[in-house]
Amino acid sequence: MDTVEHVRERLLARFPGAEVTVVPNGSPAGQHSLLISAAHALEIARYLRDEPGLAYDQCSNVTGIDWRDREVIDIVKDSQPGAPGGPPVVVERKVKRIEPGYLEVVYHLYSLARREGPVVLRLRTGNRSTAVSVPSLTPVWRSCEFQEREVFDLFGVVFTGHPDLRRILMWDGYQDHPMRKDYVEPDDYEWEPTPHGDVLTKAKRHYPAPTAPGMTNDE
Amino acid sequence: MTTTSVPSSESWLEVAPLQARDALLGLLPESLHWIASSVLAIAVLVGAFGLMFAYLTLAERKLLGRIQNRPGPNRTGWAGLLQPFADAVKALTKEDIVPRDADKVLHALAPVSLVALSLIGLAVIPFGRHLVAIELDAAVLYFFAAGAATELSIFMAGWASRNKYSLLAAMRALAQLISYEVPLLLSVVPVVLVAGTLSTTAIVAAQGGWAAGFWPHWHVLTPWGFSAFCLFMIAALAESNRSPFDLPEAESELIAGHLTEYSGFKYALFFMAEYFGMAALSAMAVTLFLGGWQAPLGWLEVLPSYVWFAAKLLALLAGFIWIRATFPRLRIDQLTRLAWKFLVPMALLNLANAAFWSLTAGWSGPLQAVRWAVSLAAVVVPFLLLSRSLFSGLGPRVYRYAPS
Amino acid sequence: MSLAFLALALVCVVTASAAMISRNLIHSALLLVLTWIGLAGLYLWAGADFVGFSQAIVYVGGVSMVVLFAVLLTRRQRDEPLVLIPEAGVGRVVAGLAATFWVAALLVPAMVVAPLVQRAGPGPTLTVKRIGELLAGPHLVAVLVVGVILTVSLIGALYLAAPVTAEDQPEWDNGGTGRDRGNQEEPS
Amino acid sequence: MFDANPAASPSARVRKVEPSSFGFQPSSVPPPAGGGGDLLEISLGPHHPSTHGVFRMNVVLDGETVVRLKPVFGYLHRNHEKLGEGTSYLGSMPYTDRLDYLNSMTNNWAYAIAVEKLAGLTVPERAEYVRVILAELTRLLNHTCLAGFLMQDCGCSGTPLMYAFRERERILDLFESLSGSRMMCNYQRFGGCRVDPTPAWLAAVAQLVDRYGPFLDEFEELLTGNEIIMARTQGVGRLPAALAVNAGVTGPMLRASGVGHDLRKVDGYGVYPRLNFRVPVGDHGDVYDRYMVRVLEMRESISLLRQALAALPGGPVLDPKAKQRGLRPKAGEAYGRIEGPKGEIGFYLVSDGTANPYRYRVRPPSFVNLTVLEDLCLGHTVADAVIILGSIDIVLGEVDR
Repeated sequence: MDTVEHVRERLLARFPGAEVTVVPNGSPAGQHSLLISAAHALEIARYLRDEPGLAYDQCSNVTGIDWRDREVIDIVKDSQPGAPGGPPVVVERKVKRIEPGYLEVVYHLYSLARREGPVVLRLRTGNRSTAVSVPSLTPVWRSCEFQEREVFDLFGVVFTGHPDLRRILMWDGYQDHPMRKDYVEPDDYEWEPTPHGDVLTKAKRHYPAPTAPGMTNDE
Repeated sequence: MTTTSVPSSESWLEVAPLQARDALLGLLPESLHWIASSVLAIAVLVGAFGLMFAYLTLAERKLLGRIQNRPGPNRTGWAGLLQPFADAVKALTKEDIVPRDADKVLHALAPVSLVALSLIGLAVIPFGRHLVAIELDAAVLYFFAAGAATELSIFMAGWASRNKYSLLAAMRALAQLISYEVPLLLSVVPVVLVAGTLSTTAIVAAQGGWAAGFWPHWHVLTPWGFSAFCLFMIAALAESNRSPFDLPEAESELIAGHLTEYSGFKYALFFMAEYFGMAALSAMAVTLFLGGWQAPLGWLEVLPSYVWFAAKLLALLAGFIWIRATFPRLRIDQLTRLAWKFLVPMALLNLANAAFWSLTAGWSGPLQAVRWAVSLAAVVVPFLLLSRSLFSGLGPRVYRYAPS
Repeated sequence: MSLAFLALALVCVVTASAAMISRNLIHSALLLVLTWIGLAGLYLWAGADFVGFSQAIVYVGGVSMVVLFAVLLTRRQRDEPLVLIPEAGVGRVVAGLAATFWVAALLVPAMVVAPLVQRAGPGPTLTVKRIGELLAGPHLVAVLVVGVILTVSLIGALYLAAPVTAEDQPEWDNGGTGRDRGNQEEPS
Repeated sequence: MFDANPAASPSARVRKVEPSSFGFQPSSVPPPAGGGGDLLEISLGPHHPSTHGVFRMNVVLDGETVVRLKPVFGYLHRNHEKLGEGTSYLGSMPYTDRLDYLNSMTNNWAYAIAVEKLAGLTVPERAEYVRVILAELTRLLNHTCLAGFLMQDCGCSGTPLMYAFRERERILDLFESLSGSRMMCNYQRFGGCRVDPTPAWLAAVAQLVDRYGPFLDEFEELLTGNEIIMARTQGVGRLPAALAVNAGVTGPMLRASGVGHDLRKVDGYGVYPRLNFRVPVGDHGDVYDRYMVRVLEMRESISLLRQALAALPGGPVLDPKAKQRGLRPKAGEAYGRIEGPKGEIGFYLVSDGTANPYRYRVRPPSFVNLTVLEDLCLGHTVADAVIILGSIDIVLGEVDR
């Protein structure tokens, strides 16, 4: 059984400049994972797949996680000059700090040849709004093709190097990413061009000019 | 129907239709007899086959149901006997939808012409000893000339619908017709060769009598005739677009193929035409190979000839239904390959076989056994060789288990 | 000239003209089929059952399919209107007149020499056997020549329609899965 | 009330993604070399007799040959995973029934395994055996249905399908008498099963197992040696082993390509290591192999059922210490997977210590197996594309989630 630390050592030996950190897992499952930097992700993935001693030839599961911005309260100890002549007084004060959230993509790798696994890889984006791209691992494992499209669709992670990055479950003209934690469900999803009271009232708010045939303003 | 006088030497059942006709015609002035007898013949044909169509749909659904462990339609009338009429009412009252961009004339013309073309072939089939609508010297040619344009109607339906599935179906229908018209006709030629005539009544008459008192002179009971019968039935399946050759309407691939854009009564007309075509080809097969209205044994002639014809016809139709319940569908390339690489060579060889049979008609005694042996070999050997090449590379496989 | 003949002739002429005028190729082809049916009717009217039914089988059942196939396979756009005569130049008119003249020069003498006469009784019925004997006897050479021509044209058609060879095979059909994505090596 | 305009929802306001290749442009299809022929673009589905649900294949045809095929899904998308984040751990159990609605028992089991890993629960031995029995019954059910549907796609007029559904009904009756529902069983619990099967129920299972072998013989006699079936399926839709592994294909489809990978052997979950069974593999990876591997798997399932019924121990079926309602696992994550009838069905759960999972992810086998659909279909005809799709064995409830 490969331990995560063992894999990490091999990766670091091969790619000295890469950042590979172990993310501990607190649950009884104890399946720790490896966080790798976007810069080396593709190389590392290729190495994991092709190195005979590792041979992680199957990427079983790809998924995203949305980690929101968190408000962290740090306790800062300041030393203020105390009473004149006396020792400085240490004052604790709480400092609010926003720890920026990020989107995380998780890959579960297995080795069919060696019957080993899983090795859990994690890739993180810079934040949740502007820096949302990570390298696509589809060139290494075809199984990522649809699953990365799904992560793109539902979380908004942009996979650079993906051959066909389109929405997959939501329709093409859709704008939002429904799996994000701050996703707000639209209230007009049941809009249809029929003159039912509530629906029509809602529809009028959204679509000022009734365009669909059969939609009358007889209420 | 020629107005000959009724022969008196036969059983009353045999001549009952003729007497009924004469009785009806007697109500009319002499000058109208010629047209009245034609109209009567058409009316009887359309009526009988219309009713048969109605109950054939029910029979097909019942039989399919039985084969598939379910009862089939059994709610309308006693044991579902009124089901065809319920279906007809439903089809008639449904909205007739024509796609906006369809070629309206062809779209409407296709089902009508298909029904008409499938029906007119029945005119030359001798349904009984005295029952044939028109007697033609070139009756066999007439039959196939009438049937030749049926796939043209299917093409019209497919093309006029302006639907991509329908268009694909139209292309398939054309390819299928070109492929299967040839073996269909080639498998008929041996019968014409041996019987020496194109008249259906003469062909049936040539199959009368028994060899050694029990072996009917039906064509199907000779080696070449059996082979030709099988080829004819395979080609007939393809001609009438029945499973396993129902590619134009392959429902798992093309939704309903050329029928996709049809609804209501036009759709029902297509169904009617399918059953008429099936019945017409089966009737022709009975006439050409199964001895027409001839009874299998002498003492069985107590039953009138048309009963025997109907029995044989229904048996063949049941065969059509059985095949539909059992076989999967071929692919279009396999369909054409079967036609060109198997049916056509078999039919050509069979023609030579029939010529041999015809030339050796005078052989008797031990030579008769030689004749049978040669003719049988001329069927079996090509069959084995051709079918092996048809299925080369295919076969059951042996599976292994992963080492654990 | 009986009523039947007139009707059949009218069908032939009208459908043939319509086939020429129609701008829809499929309609033209189907009208042409009607013309052939009319011709078969004319043969039947003349008492030539065998030729009439053969005409129907061969032309309506066979040739029409080939024509339709050719139309469907060669036309690039379903709705593209056919431009029949862009402009009537002098050269076209001259060519048309010349063609008319030659056809007339061939047909008129034939019609003069063999005028259409109404037969008193039904025509002689030819049995299949007799036709076979005639074809295999006096007209054997003609049958053979026609056979050779048909065979040659068949071979030519096969050559034209032959599947593409290995080197210009489509890119997606290169034996494996042609897409350049991920690890697609064959199992070793 | 929220601000109603969807464009104004927070995450959308922050960033809009305009990917380059929205939609499918026919003009982007490379014209096949060798000239000739118009290309015909057909949308097979979402309403089509053989797409097994609301699934669409955007197909470009040259004649009848497929030159491009793009699967389009999402018609049944209901954001199952988001629902899972909004309910408690136990509350998601009935939702898993609706994923692959043919195989609710194995979906339940995979989810239960994931939660048991996350919360560190143990399962009584009797429950493990019951789970094996139910999983193998589900496998029989799924493979029988698949074979019937596949033959329907080949053009059989319903006969194999009716035979298959007759047997399916018997298994569904068993499920109903055990769990109260035929398809939406909701039977597994964290740390065991919901109710203890009665001896009468076990006897009924034994009876069904005894008659399943003869049914398979009958079924195979009708289909396996049929020349038309062999001509239609042999050599069609070949999937090379390397591509199958790389594309994450699992289940019978992977084994038909010659890779003997079965999670029952590899992971050895439940009591499978104690039972004796073999893993059939195919050598060609075509549609026929996919069909035959499933038939052979059914025969192994029969033997597994016999062994499990014989070895079924007494005892409880549910660990009394395992908390069902109000389960709050420690913060962390777990990935649990089992060999479902369609392939590896996995659940990936992230807990933040609350009663709801922070992230609830389903790894659906049909969805991942569809990755190779275009590769399999290119160069074949429409008729082949239909049976290739049939041989992949998808259920849209699972693909779209």
